[in-house]
Parts: sequence; structure tokens; C-alpha cells
Amino acid sequence: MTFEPKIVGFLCNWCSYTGADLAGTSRIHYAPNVRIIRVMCSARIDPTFVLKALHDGADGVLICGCHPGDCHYSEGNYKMMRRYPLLKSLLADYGIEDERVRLEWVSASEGQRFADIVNDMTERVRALGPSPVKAALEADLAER
Amino acid sequence: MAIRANPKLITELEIYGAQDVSKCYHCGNCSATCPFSKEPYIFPRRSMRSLQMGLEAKLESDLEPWLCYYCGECSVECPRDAEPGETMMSLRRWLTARYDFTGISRLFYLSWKAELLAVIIVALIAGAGFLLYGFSQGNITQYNGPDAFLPASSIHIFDWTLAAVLLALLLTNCARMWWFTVGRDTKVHVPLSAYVRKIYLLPTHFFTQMRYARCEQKRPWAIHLVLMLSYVTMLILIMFFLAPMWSGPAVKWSVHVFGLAATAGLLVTTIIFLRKRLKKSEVQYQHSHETDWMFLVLLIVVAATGLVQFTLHRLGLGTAANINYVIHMMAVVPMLLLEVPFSKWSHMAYRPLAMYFADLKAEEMVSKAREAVGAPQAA
Amino acid sequence: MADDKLQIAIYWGAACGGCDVSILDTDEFILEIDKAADIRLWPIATDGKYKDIEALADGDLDVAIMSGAVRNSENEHMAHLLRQKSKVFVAYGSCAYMGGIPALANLVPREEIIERAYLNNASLEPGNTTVPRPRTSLNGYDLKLPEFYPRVYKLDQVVDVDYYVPGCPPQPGQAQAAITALVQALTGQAEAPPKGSVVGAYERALCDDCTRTKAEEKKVKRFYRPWEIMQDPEACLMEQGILCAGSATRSGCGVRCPNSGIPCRGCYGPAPGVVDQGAKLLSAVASIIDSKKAEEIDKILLTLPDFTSFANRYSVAASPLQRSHRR
Amino acid sequence: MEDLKIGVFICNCGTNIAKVVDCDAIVDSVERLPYVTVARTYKYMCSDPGQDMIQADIEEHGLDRVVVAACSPRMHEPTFRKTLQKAGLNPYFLEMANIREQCSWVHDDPVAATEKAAALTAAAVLRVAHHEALERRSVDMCPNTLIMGGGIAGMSAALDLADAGNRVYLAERSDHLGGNVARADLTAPYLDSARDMLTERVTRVVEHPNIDVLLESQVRKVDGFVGNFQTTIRGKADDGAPTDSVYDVGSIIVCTGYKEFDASRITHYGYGKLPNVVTSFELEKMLRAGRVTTKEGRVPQYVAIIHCVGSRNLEFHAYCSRVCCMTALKYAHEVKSAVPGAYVSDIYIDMHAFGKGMEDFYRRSSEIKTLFLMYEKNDYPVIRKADATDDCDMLIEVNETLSGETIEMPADLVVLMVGMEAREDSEEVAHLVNISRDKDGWFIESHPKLDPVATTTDGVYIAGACQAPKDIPDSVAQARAAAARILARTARGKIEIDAVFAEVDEEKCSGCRMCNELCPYVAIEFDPEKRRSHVISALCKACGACVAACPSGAITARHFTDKQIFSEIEGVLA
Repeated sequence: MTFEPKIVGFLCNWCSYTGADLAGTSRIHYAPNVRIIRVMCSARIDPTFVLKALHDGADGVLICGCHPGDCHYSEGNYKMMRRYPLLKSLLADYGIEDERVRLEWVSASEGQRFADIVNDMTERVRALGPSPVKAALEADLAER
Repeated sequence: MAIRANPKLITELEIYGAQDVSKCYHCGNCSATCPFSKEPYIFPRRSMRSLQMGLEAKLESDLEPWLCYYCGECSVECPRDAEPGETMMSLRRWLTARYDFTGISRLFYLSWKAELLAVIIVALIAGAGFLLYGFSQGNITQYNGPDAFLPASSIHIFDWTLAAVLLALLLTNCARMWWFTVGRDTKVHVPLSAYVRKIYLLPTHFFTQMRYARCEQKRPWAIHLVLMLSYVTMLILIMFFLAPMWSGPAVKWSVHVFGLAATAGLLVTTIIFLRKRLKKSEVQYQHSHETDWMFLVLLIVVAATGLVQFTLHRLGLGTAANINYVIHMMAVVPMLLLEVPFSKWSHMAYRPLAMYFADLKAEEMVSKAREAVGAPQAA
Repeated sequence: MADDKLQIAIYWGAACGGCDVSILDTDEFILEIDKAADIRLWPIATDGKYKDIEALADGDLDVAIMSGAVRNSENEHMAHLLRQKSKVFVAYGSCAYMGGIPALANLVPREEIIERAYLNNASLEPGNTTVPRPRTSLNGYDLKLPEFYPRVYKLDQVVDVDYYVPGCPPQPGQAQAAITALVQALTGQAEAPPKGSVVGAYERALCDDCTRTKAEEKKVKRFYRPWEIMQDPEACLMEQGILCAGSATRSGCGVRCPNSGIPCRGCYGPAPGVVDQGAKLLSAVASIIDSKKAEEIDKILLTLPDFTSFANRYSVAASPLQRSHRR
Repeated sequence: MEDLKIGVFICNCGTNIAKVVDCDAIVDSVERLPYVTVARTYKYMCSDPGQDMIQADIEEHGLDRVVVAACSPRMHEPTFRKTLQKAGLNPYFLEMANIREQCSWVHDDPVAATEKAAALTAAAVLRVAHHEALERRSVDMCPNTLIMGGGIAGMSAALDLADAGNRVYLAERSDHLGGNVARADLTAPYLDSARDMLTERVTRVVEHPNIDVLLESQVRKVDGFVGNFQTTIRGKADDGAPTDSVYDVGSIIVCTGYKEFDASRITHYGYGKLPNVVTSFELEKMLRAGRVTTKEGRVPQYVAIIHCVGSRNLEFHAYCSRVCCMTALKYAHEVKSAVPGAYVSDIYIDMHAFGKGMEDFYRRSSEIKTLFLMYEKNDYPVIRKADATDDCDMLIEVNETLSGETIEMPADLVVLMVGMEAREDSEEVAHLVNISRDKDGWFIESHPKLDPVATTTDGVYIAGACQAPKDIPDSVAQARAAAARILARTARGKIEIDAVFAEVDEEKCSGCRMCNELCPYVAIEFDPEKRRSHVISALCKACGACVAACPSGAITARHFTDKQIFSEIEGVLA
């Protein structure tokens, strides 16, 4: 059986979540591996959410916000944009593969783009295999 | 290399009859409707476009206007009432003027007064000439025989002389047409062998007008064919059987049956055409250029006077027959001298030629395209 | 051993000893402790053997105070032992509380640490390839060393902890207050704080106690290490581009570092209710970057080397990922 | 947590959901979750019987939390919130799982789709347990309105508001009213005079007792929130010195309009170098003066109009400026009547002739023998000086699409249809009133279809070409719609404020001020006495930027708390 990654998606309400809804209303089929959590703005995405998702067993985390310059709240996406490289460097230090966490801009009209991103990310994460985090932490506490 | 546009051309074409071409917004319905519009000759939209932009050089080299028989379907379908059919008709007029090196054709198309004046002058000269000739050597009461007013033998010489002049003019214009449309085309080179191989197309198109038959409406083709065949029959009779036609009073059925049939054909078809143009019953007859009227009027006069002459001659009314004959010639001479090389009648030559050329060019283009994609050449 | 005296043990795991010193630094309060308690074990200050503790009945100790993280099997063994024998078990200092500095090693595999420390180090004698091993047989003797674990644990990942005293080390005044509070609770003079409480610290972040002025505008085009810039002693360090963990760190230390011109290093751990101090610091730092262009942001971040060691300096083991997951 | 009773309602949406997702399997899986008291499926949960069922279950089982697994919350969250309200439950005790747009409509494998739908529903169940009761609040509404910009949109809105008896402050930066319309001669498609139309508006505005026209004035500062803004406007005192005045208003309409594209940015057209290449506005000037001539004073024989100058290309603006096509046709008519013998060519990409009377106008423009030449996007025509032997001043090389030919078009006068651009100060204005701009600088409306006049800042509306390129009727319609929206609110005297906003726990705030600058709505205020920040809830739009950024976790996003999201994460990964 092929490995089916579990990816947590944090989507901003105004662009990306709406874009995902558009993929739905347009019946654009894509991989069922991303489970979406709605936030009002990508700026609401506390890096803790990403860490928590990885800790809880996510194989990948997808963060989507409005395109730069298009934020419903003026500049929320820039706040995420500034956090992202720091988050990536932190994750790299914790040995999390680069492709497991991804930030993408998806507008409300980009249903197809959202589907493409989900498909692409699913394939990439599938290629990486399951995230070791949850199992490793459980083993750390059980084995000694 | 950019082609220079001439925004003024469209104004000039208005006089040739293309009044509405600027309304076209290139939806392409006309080309889609036309049964003849087929690669590589897609029309009338493209011709409309070239005309709108005033691409004179391109228009001059186009054969498309001659491939159109003006069934009128395109004009019916046009959402903008841009009259594509009439535009093609106008382009044929314009091309006729272009092919003619003398400039007379252009003058006639641009000014109906000039044409009328020319017809009147030629008619008067012809009338005067025949009267002068008749009185100088014959008897007005004599139609036949040694001292006939206008002896058949002399008329025969006159006919042949006139025919030679006409042929020379027409051939020169045809040669120009070839040069414009095929000869100077640097992209498509038609080999000599193809000209020979396909020469049969000329008489075929000329005598059958088979393309016209492909239009959805068959009646216009039939009428047009009858008119054309009647005219040709009449031409052959005059050029080769003038003497037997003349000699009377007994009817020579072997000749006269053709003469009568051709006259009937001419009369009936011209009357039909006149009626249609007057009533504007169909789209193709809604816009009549002055040259169209002139053509029909001359033709009907020629046919009618011919019939009258035959009747008068058979009834033995020599004087009346001679006077009628002069009148008949006053119509015949301008018709032949002015209409055949310079006006509407010339399409009798241009159209079959265009189809012949178009076929040659298309064959060459298809073969080139096949070469380009590496497809096997058609046998 | 008087019966009315509290029985206490103070022990260190993977620690530097600073925590013990912080207790000693309470100066004459030590005498108060002595008055109130029998110290049954305190390797740094008193005599006392593991076997003395092993000999106790469960719960004989009123309080066990353990500093340091769990790095090896000995640390873990002693943590279990002290937990078993004590009524109240206190994780003392940042290492015990969150893994502390030793837990930074969680970002590196064990093999690399051994390699660096014993095989590939400038201070080694050339040719010396001695590497400590849990068991060594030599001349018929079987020598044992504690097992060096693949990672560092904070105390409560190994045993049940009742209270936490943060700090690297806990500020002596706070240590004194915490110990006093514990003694009062154990002797029935005051109500015990709820289990799991952080004691000896406040409920807000450090900025609350920091006297530097904080402006509304906090935007920086680059970051500075403290020695790279002439500091404005009055202004918030973050506003000057000097990374300071104060805004994401529980107060209680007395703002010692920022008051001395040194940015807060976050040893008191996250503010109450915060899951990961590192993630919070990450957000805070991202908030002050003055750019909207990805490339420029990357450039600004180049002035910020080894961000993780700043964000989770004391809290790698306490962060959700706890350690490197590199394969 | 107290003993909760959660009801889970799974919608089949006819067959929309049920044909892919096994709804009964979701019932089985959620029934195992804590606090789930009832779990049901129904054909159409949003229908009256569906809602009645939820209501009955709430009453019968004493449910205190409700999960609806159905379509997108963007679709029916308001519907089900009302259902809860009808049943006497706080509407915020609802959580929806989006198992239609995110499952049945996008996945074809029923097993995977069902598994995902179950995970989303489980996440909703775990989340809803942490939901809190939230209350909407109401505040007073000041009936005055500030209108920024005295163009056709601003004046139209002002008149409607003033006619209804409300005070309007109409602030205009320049020294006259009328905006860009005042620069036009006639209007398309009926060729009515723009001046006549404008004179009527201006006269009424100036004479209206309820309108204060503030010329040469600029808004400097906007404080407060919907219904209660304090605006500082810098105008000129009688002696000409700048002077600031404060006006209390309840609503603001931004009608700051557009500016035209700078044609010299497209080098192909030689604008600024070739004297007879002019912009549309320069032609308007000639038309208003009644004399269309070249720079040298000659009557042009060939006039060419080039469309989409700065619009619809990769290099400058991808968008269509909407009004240029019909304005170009207007020029064809006006030039032909000003210079009867002129040949007008119209060089366009696509002819956008939408709207009333426009297609007919396009047809009429063909009938007056305008030559239409089509070019491809990004394949700019190139203008050059003609040779001395040519009968024209310039030649325009166009790759003409409809003929497939590259042609050279003669021209004596070239008119560039310059597109619309967001004004240079749009960022400043956006910042002033806290509204967003898109990547082209146009102000963003609240919803592109359903709420095109409101913005993300409550009480601030946008109208006219500051939101996007727009023609006069659309600008006026939007302006009057904004006026109507304001009148509907001022009529009630009070306004309700959404219950979802951020809150600072002052017990946790350390006064680090890290959040202060982050808020796009300036909703975070720092109290220097207490050394604590707090959120002005009426200004807050609940984006949560400050919540994620607060280093000490002192800010909570109501309805999007850390706990709620953490439990959602646990749910989707369970």
C-alpha cells in the first residue's frame, strides 16, 4: 500500500480558503491528503501551530495566504512572509525536511492553483515518506 | 516588410459599389457561410479586411473576388449589414479596372456619365459609319444580294477586325491579370507543366460554370448559364455563320434554329435580370451599379433589334431591315468595343481564368505545405 | 536527625552547578535552611551517598530539589530515585525545567557530539582516540559508565515533577522565596501552590519589569549582536536590532541582563500559557523586520545567525519537536 | 471542562456529499468522540426541516454545542448560527466541517473522501468544545459623512446623503469640483456634453445647505471607528495659511478617483518626442476648444487612435481600464465631425463594448467609416516619423491580427488612449482610512460581488475609479449605493459590532508593544500609565496578526483561540 501523507493546511479565510472552495465548486479533483484548518488571515498562523501539527503527526504543513499586496487585511500576508524564513531555518535545525512545510499564495480565484499545489505537495511529501517526529518522540519516552 | 495601408481606398471603392465595407467587424460569418470559401481561399472576410485597410497591392493580387458568384448568402448572414457579397462584386469591378491598362475601364466605373457618353459617341460613329458605307456602295432597299446596303461579306470583315481589336485588348488585360495574381507572386511558383496539365479547366469552367452550380440556389446558375451560352452561340453564329444567317428569304433551319434559340435565351434572361434588379427581389440585385444597367440595356437592345431584323428580313422589308440593322449595330459596336474589354462583359474571360489560376496556385501551395510537414505528395 | 526538621535532598543532573551555587548565593539564608531542614544529599555542598537515599523509605524526603537535565542513565536513575523517595519533587533551574543549555545538543546527533568531544577536537592529544563507553573490560575488571542518551530530556519527560523553579540559574532572591514558600506550605503555614506551578517567578513577561523605554515603532533593517553596535542604554534593545528574548520570557530574574546592557537570553522560560518560547520569539522577531520583499527579508535574516539557538536556547527539549529529526 | 453535550449534524446535500462521502460512517466515527450526544445525517441540513431537526435536538437533548458537517462555512455558517439562536443557543457555539467543497466535490475515492470528511468533522467536534459564548455589541452612529474627493462619484454620494438631511463634508484636494470628468468634452455613447452634466451637479452641491465643500483640503488623520470617526482635515484659512480642522463623522466614502497612465513610459509610441502623438486628455482639450489640429496647426488628414496604452499588457498594467474603448469611439465621432474629411483609424486589442448602448455605438462608429485595426496584447504598434515623400506625418507599424499582415498606417495625429492608474497617494489614503489595496493599488472592496462598496474597515466605503477603472454611470451607481448604505445605518442610530475580535489579557500583557505597530486598523492602543496594550474592539477586524505575534501569549483571538485551533489540529490528525 502506498503511503498516504497527512498534511495539515492552514488557509486564510478570504483568499486561500475561498480558493479551495472554488476548487470545490469547480469540481477540480485533487489529492485528499490535505486537511484544511481555516484562519482569518495567514498572519494568525502562529509558528506554534506548525510545530504542534508536526508534533501531533502531520507529515506536512501547507500554509496558504493571499498573494502579496492582495491581503484582505492590508498586510497580514507579509507578516506570515516574514515569519516563514525564520520558521524554515528553525525547522531545518530540528531536522525537518524542507518540503514538509510550505508557504504558498493562493487567491480566491485560484481554485486550480490550489489543487495543483495540493497535488504537488502530496507527491513530494509522499516521496519523503512519513514524518519521523511523532514516532521518534513516542519512542524517546518509551524506550529508555 | 510592412505593407502600406491606404485609408483612402475604401472611399474610392464606394464608387465601385462597396458602400458598407467599413461596417464589417470580422466575425467571419460570411466566410463560414460561403460554399466556396475553402483553404487557401477564405473569403469574403479577408478581402473585406484588405479593402478596409486599403492594402492595394494585396487586393490586386487576389483571385478571391472572381471565385465568388454572388449568391448573396454572405450578405444575408452578415450581422452588421456590411454587404460582403456586394463588396466582392465591387472588388471585381475594381479589379477589372486594374487589369485594364488603358484606364478606360476605371473611367467608366468611376463615372457613369463618361460611360454613357462613350456608348453614345461610339454608337453614333458606328451608325454614321454604316450609313456612310451603305450609301456609298449599296441600295438602302436591298438587304441581300450584290448591291445590298450592308453586304454580309463586308460586315464579316468588320466583325473580324473588331474581334481582333477586342481580343488584343482582352488578352493584354488577361496577361496583366496573370502577372498581378500569379506571375509576380514570389511565394508561389507555378511550373509550366501545371499550366498545360490543367488547361482543360478553362473551357470546362467557361462552358459549364460548374462552380456556380455548387451555390445553394440553382436557378441563378441556370439563368446565368443560359445567358452565357446564348451569347456564345450568337457570337459563333456571327463570326462563322454570318453569310447563311443573312441569305434569305428562306429560313435555313440548320443555322436559324440556333440563332432564334440564342436570341430567345438572351431576351428571356436579360428580362429576368432587369426585373430582378428593378424589383431588388434578392440580395444580389439590391445594389445595381450603373455599369450593370448599361450592360443589360445594351444586351436587350442588341437581342431585340436582332430579332426585329430577322423578322423584317424574312418579311422582305429591305429598307426597314437595313435601318434596323444600323440601329442594331449602334448597340452591338459599343457593347463589343466598350463592354467586353472595359466593363462587365470582361468577366466572361476573367472568371474562368481566375479559377484556372486559383487551382494552379492552390495545388502548388498544398504541395508546399505537404513538403513542409513531410507528408506524402498527392498522386 | 530531628523529627521536626524537614528532610531534603538537593541533586544535580546534567548541569553546570550554577543552580547549586544560586542556593549557596542566598548567603545567610542557608542557615535558615539548615535550621528548618536536614540536608540528606547535596553533592556540591555536603557529604551524602546514593546508598543513603536508596536506604530511605518512599516519601521519607519532604523535598527533593533537582537541577540539571537528563543526559544519561545516571541522571535518570537519580531522578527516579529522588522522585520515589520524596513527597515534593522540584525541578530547579532552566535545565531541569526545559532542558536548558545541555538540550541544545538535541539538535545534533549523539555520534557527532562524541566525535567532536573525543575524536576531533583541537585540545586532544594527537593519536588519542579514547571514547567513553558504557562498559569497558580491562584486566579482568568490568568498568561501567552511565549510558550517554541519544538526546537530553527535561525532568518532567522522565519523572513526575511537582514544581518548577526557572532560571539559569534561578535568581538567589527568587530561590529563597521559592524555598521559603515550599517550607511554609510543607509546614502547614501556607497553602501549597497547585501542582505543576512555576514558582519563584512572575506571571508576566520580562518587559513588564524592564525599565527601558518601549516605542510603538519597532522596525529594523538589520540585527546586531550586542558588541556590534553602540547601545542606547535607555531604549528597548529589540528596537535597536539587538535580539532580546525578554518579551517572550517569564519575568522574575530582576531584569539583570538587560539592566547590564545584555539582551535577555530567555532562561526563565516562556510566559505563562505559552507552548513554545521559540515559536513566540520567532513571531516577535518577524514582527520587527522592516521589509515586504522576500529577498530583502532573507538578506536581513543573514544578520541573524543561528536563530534556533536564540529562540530555543533553554527550551529545545521543551519545544514541540524536542530534538532533531534528521535521518 | 464541564460536561458538554455536542450534536453533530451531517448533511447529504442531496447527493452532492452523499454520493462520495459515506455520511453514516461519519456518524459512527464521531459517536466515539467525547461529549457527542447526538449524531445524525439528513438530506438537506440547510432546509427548513433540516434546521428544525437541529433545533428540536438542541431542545430535546439539551445540546450546548453544535457541529454541522456540510458545505463551506462561507456558504451556510450564518444560516446555522441563526438556527442555534432560534433554539436559544449562543450562535458562536456552532462549528462547521466543510465536507462538500473540500471532500465530495474534489475527491473521487469514497474511502479517502470519507476518511478526510470524518477527520474534518472530528476536528470540528474537538474545536467546538472550546467555543465560547460571544455577544455582539451596539454603539451610537454619528450621521455625518466625510467624502474624500469631489469628482462625479463624490458629488453624487454627497447629494444623496445631504438630500436625506445628513451633513456631508466634501473634501477636495484641488481648487475645483468635478474631478476627471471636468476634463472631458462629450460622453459615450450618446455624445452628451460632460460639462452640462457636471454643471448641474456642481451647482447643486455648492448650494446645498447640508454640504460643506472643503476645497484645497486634504484629510490628514482619521481616528476612531465606525459611527465615531474623528477626522482631521487640513485646509486653507482665509489668509492662505494651512489650517487643521476636526470633523466628527460616522462614515467615510473614499472617492479619490484615478490618474492617467504616463504615456511616455511606452517608448514605442514616442510620446513626448513625436509632437503629434497626444494623449486622450490632450485631445479632449482640443475637442473642448473646438479645434483639432496638429502641433504645427495643420488640419490632420489621418488620425490614429491607439487603445490600451498602459492597460492590458505584461509590462505595465494587466487590467483593462474599461472606459478607453468607448472613449476612443467617441473620439472617432468627434474627430469626424471636427475634421469632416479625416480618416480615423482605431488600433485596438479587443473592443470592449459592454453595457447599455455601447455595441450600437460601436456599430455606428463603423458606419462612419472608422478603420478598426486589431493588434495582439504586448505586441505594441510602433510609431515613426514618415518620410518627406509620404502624404502623412507619421507611420504606425502594426501587426494586424485580423488580416495577419504587418501594415504601415499613415497618421498625422496619434491619440493614445491612456489607461487608468491608481493615484500615487493611494497607499497614503489606504493607510489613512485603513483599507486595503490590490497589487495595482486599487482599493479593495469587502466582497467583489456581494459587497462592492464597503471595505474591510467598517464605516469606510469606496466609490468610483479609486476602486477599479470605472465609467461615469458605474461610478455614480457605486457612489449612490455607498450613500444608501450609510443612510440605512444612520437611520437606525445605532450599529452592531461583530463579536469576533482580539482581546488583550491585561494580566498577561507585559507592555512590550510588539503588537502596537502590527495592527492594520490601528486598533491596538497602548496605555502609558498602565503600561499595557489593549484592543479597541470596534476597530478590530479579527485578522489575528497580533495574536500570533504576541510574544507572551497575552492576546486572544475570539473564536480563533489557540486552544480552538490546537484542538482542530489534533482533530484532523487523530
